[in-house]
Amino acid sequence: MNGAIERFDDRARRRVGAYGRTMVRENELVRHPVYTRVLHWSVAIFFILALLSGFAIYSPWLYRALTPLFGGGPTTRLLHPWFSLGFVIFFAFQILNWLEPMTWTSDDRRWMKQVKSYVTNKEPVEPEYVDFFNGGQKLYFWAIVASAVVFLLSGFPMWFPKTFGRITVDIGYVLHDIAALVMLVGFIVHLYEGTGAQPGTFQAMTRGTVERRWAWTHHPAWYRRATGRDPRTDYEQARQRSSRPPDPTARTDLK
Amino acid sequence: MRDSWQKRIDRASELAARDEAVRPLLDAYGRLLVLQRDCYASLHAHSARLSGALERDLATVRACVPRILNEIARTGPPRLAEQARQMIDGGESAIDSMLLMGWRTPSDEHFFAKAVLQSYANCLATDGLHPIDRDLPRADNVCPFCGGAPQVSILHHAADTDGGGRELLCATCLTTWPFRRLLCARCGEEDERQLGYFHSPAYDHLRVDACDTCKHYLKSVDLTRLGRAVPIVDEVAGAPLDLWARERGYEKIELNLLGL
Amino acid sequence: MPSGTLQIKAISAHSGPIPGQGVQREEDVCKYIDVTTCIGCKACEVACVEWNDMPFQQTTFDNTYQTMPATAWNYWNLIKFNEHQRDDGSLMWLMRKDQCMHCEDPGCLRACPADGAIVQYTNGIVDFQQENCIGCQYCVSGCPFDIPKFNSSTKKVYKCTLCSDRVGQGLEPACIKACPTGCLKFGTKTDMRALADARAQQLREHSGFANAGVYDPPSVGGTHVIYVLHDATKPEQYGGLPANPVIPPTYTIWKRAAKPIGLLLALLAAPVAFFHYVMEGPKEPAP
Amino acid sequence: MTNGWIDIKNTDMMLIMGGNPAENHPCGFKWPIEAKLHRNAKMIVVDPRFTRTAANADLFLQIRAGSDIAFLGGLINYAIAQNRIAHDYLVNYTNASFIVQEGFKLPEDGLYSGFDPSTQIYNKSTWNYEAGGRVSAAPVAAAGDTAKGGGGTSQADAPAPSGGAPPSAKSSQPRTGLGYAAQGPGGAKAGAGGSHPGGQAAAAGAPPSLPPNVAYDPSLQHPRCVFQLLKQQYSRYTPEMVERITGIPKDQFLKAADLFTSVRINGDMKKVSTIIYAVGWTQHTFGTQIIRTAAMLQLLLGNVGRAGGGVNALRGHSNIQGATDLAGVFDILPGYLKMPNPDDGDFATYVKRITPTASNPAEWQSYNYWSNTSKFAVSFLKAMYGDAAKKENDWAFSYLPKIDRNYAWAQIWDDMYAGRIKGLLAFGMNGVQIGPNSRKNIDALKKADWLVVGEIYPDETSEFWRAPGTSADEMKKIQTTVYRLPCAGFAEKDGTFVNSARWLQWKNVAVPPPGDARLDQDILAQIFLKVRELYQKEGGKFPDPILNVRWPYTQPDHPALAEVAREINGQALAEITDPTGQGAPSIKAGQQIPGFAWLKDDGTTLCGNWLYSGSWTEAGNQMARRGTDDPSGLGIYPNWAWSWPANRRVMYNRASCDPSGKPWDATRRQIWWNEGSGKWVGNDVPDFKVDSKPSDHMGPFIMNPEGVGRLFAPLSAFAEGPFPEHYEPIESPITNPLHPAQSNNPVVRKMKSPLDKYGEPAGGFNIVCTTYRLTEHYHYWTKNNPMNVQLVPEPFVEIPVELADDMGLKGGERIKVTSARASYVAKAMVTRRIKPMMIDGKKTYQIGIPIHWGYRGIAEDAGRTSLDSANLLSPTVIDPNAYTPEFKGFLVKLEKA
Amino acid sequence: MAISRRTFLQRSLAGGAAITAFGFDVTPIYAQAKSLKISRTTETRSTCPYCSVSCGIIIHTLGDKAKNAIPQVVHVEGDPDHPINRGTLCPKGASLEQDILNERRLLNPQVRRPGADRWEDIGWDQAIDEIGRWVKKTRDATFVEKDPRGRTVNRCEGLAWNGGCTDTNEFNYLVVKTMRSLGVCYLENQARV
Repeated sequence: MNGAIERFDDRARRRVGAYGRTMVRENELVRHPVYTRVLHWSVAIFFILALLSGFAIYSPWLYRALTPLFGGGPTTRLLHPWFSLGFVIFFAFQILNWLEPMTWTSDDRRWMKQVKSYVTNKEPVEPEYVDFFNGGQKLYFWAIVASAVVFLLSGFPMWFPKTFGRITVDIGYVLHDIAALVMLVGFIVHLYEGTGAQPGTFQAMTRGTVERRWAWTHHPAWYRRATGRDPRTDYEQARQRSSRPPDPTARTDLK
Repeated sequence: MRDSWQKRIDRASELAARDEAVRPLLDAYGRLLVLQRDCYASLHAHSARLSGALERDLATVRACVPRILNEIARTGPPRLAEQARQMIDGGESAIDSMLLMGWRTPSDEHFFAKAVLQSYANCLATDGLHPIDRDLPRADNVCPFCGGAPQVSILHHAADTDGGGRELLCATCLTTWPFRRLLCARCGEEDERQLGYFHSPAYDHLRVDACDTCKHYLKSVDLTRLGRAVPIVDEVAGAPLDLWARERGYEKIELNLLGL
Repeated sequence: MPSGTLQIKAISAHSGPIPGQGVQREEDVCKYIDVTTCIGCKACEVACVEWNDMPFQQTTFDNTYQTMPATAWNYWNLIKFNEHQRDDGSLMWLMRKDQCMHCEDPGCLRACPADGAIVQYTNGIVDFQQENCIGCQYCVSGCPFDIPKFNSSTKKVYKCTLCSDRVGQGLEPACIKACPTGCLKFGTKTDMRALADARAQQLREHSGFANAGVYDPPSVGGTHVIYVLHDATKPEQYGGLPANPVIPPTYTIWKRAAKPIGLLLALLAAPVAFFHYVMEGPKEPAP
Repeated sequence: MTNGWIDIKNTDMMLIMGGNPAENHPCGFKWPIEAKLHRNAKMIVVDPRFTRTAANADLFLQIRAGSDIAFLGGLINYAIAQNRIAHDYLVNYTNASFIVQEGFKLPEDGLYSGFDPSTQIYNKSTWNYEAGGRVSAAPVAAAGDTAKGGGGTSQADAPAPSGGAPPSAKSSQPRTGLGYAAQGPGGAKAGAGGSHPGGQAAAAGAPPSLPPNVAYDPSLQHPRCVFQLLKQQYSRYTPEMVERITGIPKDQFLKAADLFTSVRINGDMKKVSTIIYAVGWTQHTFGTQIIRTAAMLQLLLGNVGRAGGGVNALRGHSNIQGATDLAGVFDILPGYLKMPNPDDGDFATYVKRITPTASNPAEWQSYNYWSNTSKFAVSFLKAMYGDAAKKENDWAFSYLPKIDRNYAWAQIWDDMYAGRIKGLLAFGMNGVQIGPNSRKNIDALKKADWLVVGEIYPDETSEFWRAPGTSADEMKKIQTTVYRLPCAGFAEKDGTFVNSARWLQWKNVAVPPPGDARLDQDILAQIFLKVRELYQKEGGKFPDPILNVRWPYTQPDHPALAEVAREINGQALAEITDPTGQGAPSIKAGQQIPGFAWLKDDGTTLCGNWLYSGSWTEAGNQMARRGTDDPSGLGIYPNWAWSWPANRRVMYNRASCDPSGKPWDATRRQIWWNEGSGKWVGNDVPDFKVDSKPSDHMGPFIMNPEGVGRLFAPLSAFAEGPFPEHYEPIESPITNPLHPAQSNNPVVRKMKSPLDKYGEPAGGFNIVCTTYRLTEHYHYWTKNNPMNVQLVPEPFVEIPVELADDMGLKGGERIKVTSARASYVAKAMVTRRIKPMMIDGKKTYQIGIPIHWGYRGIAEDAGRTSLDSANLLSPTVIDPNAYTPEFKGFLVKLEKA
Repeated sequence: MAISRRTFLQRSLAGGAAITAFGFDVTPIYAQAKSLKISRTTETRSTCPYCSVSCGIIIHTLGDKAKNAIPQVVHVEGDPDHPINRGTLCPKGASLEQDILNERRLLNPQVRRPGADRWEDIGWDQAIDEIGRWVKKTRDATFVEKDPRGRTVNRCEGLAWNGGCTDTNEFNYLVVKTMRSLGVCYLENQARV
């Protein structure tokens, strides 16, 4: 099974990769190939459309602000399930694509235990065992997967109430909304993490590359796998090369 | 019943705002209604003094008149203003004889009498005092309370099984009494071929109920089409229909307070 | 009869003040249906179809006198015929005129996500404004009486308007006017309720219906269509009239409380992120 | 109706039986509801089905179709046993105290005295009163015993001296429902010697007549007084017997009996109850007698003549009442004058035969209004033949056809099927659909030479030649020429309808007929004038009546109905003076007469229908009056339209007062005796001689020669007996438990054509079937109207759940109903509203079929139905008094289709 | 003080300024009155043709009788003055307009000839002529002046009349007049069944 998925993914990566390219500069590593990026942004676009159209219907506060984007209430309502369907389809490919790197490991459990130090930026670099994705990213990913399933299952009854009957619709209504909220929280965190919180990350999804520094900082284990070098060593070397080494104690003082 | 006067006033201003052509007429009528309301209010406040015999009630009724005369003298059309001034000059006796004549030999051509007596008779009606010195002939087509002629006809639906149909609204006391459909309110003609109503989409809830036997008409306010119409006011607002009916050679059973 | 133009009391999915609210006080209207004197003649059905200009449709025999199984998007008024066996073995043939109940607390309006698609007037009428309807059919699930009906070709939902157009002109609804036995009446809620209570009392005292009563369910805040029933303790036997109609808790609890709170909580992630940035700063690639 | 629609609101108790007003008279049903709401009146509904009327009832009982007499007889028994009867009313206003001749025998064995089994006709000579004035109770053996073995001596069935009595009248012509109507079929039949198809004419000889001074016992104790006989007759109708026959469990019957008679607890007269019925009673082979039983019950309880009381027939159509008043049926002339019979050699003989003489105790008085018959008859002939009707030529009496047999509805089809009738004119009458036994009617039409149909929609009768199942070859063989003439709808014609309450209401023309359609009266006039022209030109058989018909209409080929209405009212042909001597101005020649009291038998008046005299006077068209005043609040509306007779709204209203002239109930004052003016006065027009003092003891039932209501209907008033007896329908699931040897009505005979087959339980026909209409449809008319078709789109058969379960049938599946005559296929409506019944210990099912579909109509043309007519199933067999076919309660079997 | 109504009328007819009897200016209204589209409706009282309750109805027809136009039914309502139905109608009565204006109505005389499988149109004159001849032929062929016992009976047993439930009294009376004069005995009506 896994092999089949892997073969499919490989084929997809090759095929899509052939239509694009990834410019790798000096001191950079390829993090997300073209296929992943295309998938990500397709998912993102449909997600945002579904989010906006969905939230237009979700709350009266947003109804008047958001429905005009889609040409009024009825079209908003009409488009929302189609947007969602788009999201689900692309996201399904993404799942296949990332099934392997997103697999939960004991390292992730370790990571989760130390999540406080991650949040507070206690260490300048991540623990050595953090691979392509850290525990937080995986958590987010699987939360989205779960939500998407809930969305799908609860969305269809709401789309075709006659077929599914009233109770299903009623329950679906609540589940759909809970899933939406989970996604919204995750989405906000994801946005932040992918932009402001970790400079250099955004580029991973746009140009597809990251600086080596970025890699040994955030995903040391992946760095090791990708370059065959020891991330810690490279970090220390770089730190010494640097004229003004970071001074974590100073920050601590500010607190 | 002060409420009903207020309703009339409100309806007049509502309709005036809507129709430019009729606005001056309705504005004038609205001002008259205010005067009538106040007159009604003062009579009603002193209803203990009223007897139902105008002759005995003159002192109370007369008190309302100067304000109306002054207002008409000031704002009325020239001819009425002139008459108002004459009556002011004539003093109490002129006013009394005007009122008594309007009471005993009613005519839709006595403007001042009609204006004042509407308030008076309406007050009698709401206070349950029967008119005493107004010995008018009884008939189906005159008001069973005061003997007045009908001003306007009203069509309404049965609220339950015991009501509905047509009513006539008295031009004097403004009360209503049931009156059959398909019957001329003036000559009693029942032959449907002689009767008929004229209707314009411009006034969906108004009809001109005409009789080809006596060549008279009165307007009907169809509350089954517009339940919140105020018949006596909407009647005035339908003035174009009056002009149209007159052009066709029909005469109105009873002119309204604006002489139309 | 209550009259006057329609004042809006509540609007579906509407934020902010309601236009014109409080300008005019208006009495609640109410349709009175005495089920115990209804003869199921369907004159009200004809009147409804005619007044609302609804197209003819072919119906089919369905083992009942009922014109069709349920109200339809283009058939808002339906007499429901129900054979009911009483405990003593005797039969009752219950005929109930089914239509929108015009709840004081309308589930449809509560469920509706579209601004202005459902309005409730101060006189109590709940009216659908199809131009604002987005066809999501949440109202269908929100209604405890299964009244709103979806038209799949126009993608809108329709239901009885209590002839709001007529009532707005000071008239009674078309069905009322048509009733030959007088089992339908229309007036203020107070008057109709008093009439209904008196009739129910008469049924209890003189007709041997110990449980006769008025159907005006408090669980939806009362309705602007009330029934006099032979047995008010078992409204279900009148063609599925719920004893305790409730707007599904999904709408009440979720939409009223959990939903806004949830949204606030979710959106809280944004300031948290912001303050994280402010307080902890970005994690730059090191060095 | 003896009373009226609105009057129902005045009642305290309703027995609705044999009718379904909520469905068939919805707007009239508001008045029963009104009584319930405002008087707490109770409603008992007895019907084979749980109808929409039953849904509003306080008590519903499911009865087997055709067992109504047993139920009503049981009520009579109960009322007498519980002493819930109106004693003073009985003694003074009915013939309860009259003594019946010795030799009269009650039908313990199913037969009254005088039956001749070979002819199936009764010799009714023992069905008479004894003469002799007041007697006290004598210890004589009861009539039933004394009469044993006694038969009449007279061989002839004599013409009755009197027509029906008020209550009996109702029964004798159920479609008319009223005393006046009694003159109708009862009379004609009597004239025909009680004969039936193939029956013999009456033999010559002095017919028995009612005695002038009747023997009576006001104590009601005499064993042969009517009351004691009545008591004896219905003592057999015990609750147990009622249960066996009707299927109504004893406890339920007792509940109903207790409730219905509760208005007369201890004889208190304040309350009043009404009985409301329709064709559920008339359409039986004993229909007239069902109605008569109801009338007797009402007399027993003192409910006739009173506001909120009476026996109220709800006619099924807008002008059935008028059609009967105006003799649209074979056996009468307008105003319920009897048709002449061949023995009426001259006018005098005719009048003598049809004019009753008073028959009452000598101390009492009888108005005997029918004593004026000669005036009505001469005026009618003057209206028919004008100047050609002279005293010298017996008022052209010879112009009228003389009849001595049955020419009624079912006979038309039988005789046409036998090839005797060559041509038929049918105007607004869909004979194929109406049946009974529609197949026979279709086949009968194939044998006619010509058919003229006047209709507004394409109907089954005009298209009988392409009825379903007719092959192209068969069609070629049908030699009937059919003309289909487009007629005018109701809105296109003026004229009057008479409603159930006897109100004549004029309507006006709203629109002209569409297309090339013509007014019915124009078509009739044009056909007639064409025939007259042909007779003028070519001569022919006895052209005199045709050539001499008075046809005075301004436009002869377009007779104005207003002119006709004026003629019906009556006009003076010479100056006549006030016949009452009260000094009213005299009437000049050519003027309208003010009422039937002014009619003359000297040829100075003409009148199309004496009953309608007063409907269009010199004061104008009274039928168009629109006065909405109701001063009494009783719903009399004296100035709205015009009601026959003489604008009376409640008939026999003298009976609303006690013998001293005071209303039984002071809150419902209709009329009363005013001592000061020496007159009867009140809110209604007194149905009485206005100056007859209470002490004169004149009977309130002025149309009866006795002056009182008939509990016992003497002589030839009814074909099968003076008291009604329960007989089984011709097709019945059981034999009569009362007298198995005489199960059916003894004077009913079955038709003999090859298409007249009758089913028996032994032949597998063991389900009772009844037919009816629905609220949403009107006969065979609204199937052309999209709205009504939408409301009820398809034909169906109502079937009890238990029966459906037995058959493994589900609602909506197709079912085939088969009678001895034909099959009918429609969808099944499986319902709990018809329950299986225990009839004489046998589990019996009933089913019901609405009649509204045929082979032309919106649904039919769209192919959504089986194209069957419900009346394919019904049998051709008729009530011997009213000739109405037995549409209710015949036998069928069922199978899945 | 009294002002003649004529004053007003003349002025308005003369055009220009128009004032009411009391001198109120109605010139602008006058212009409006001229532009009104006005139709004449006649209300006709009738009686519902269905059951025997005899509900009063009012039929509204459009069409100026002065112009000899064919009236058009525009509305049918229950007559509120009628004491029995008080303005209400049942579902059949409520759809009477569909009965008056029904596309299934018969519009032309038709005849089905012997052996034919279809209707053919026929003119009124010819139809009446043919029917008249049928009636005479049948009557002459079957008329009985004396019965076998020699009694005068003057009856025609070869043709029958079926009258309908909605025939008016006056029509029924004409039926009696004509049919009895023809000697018809088989004279029956819905009243029987």
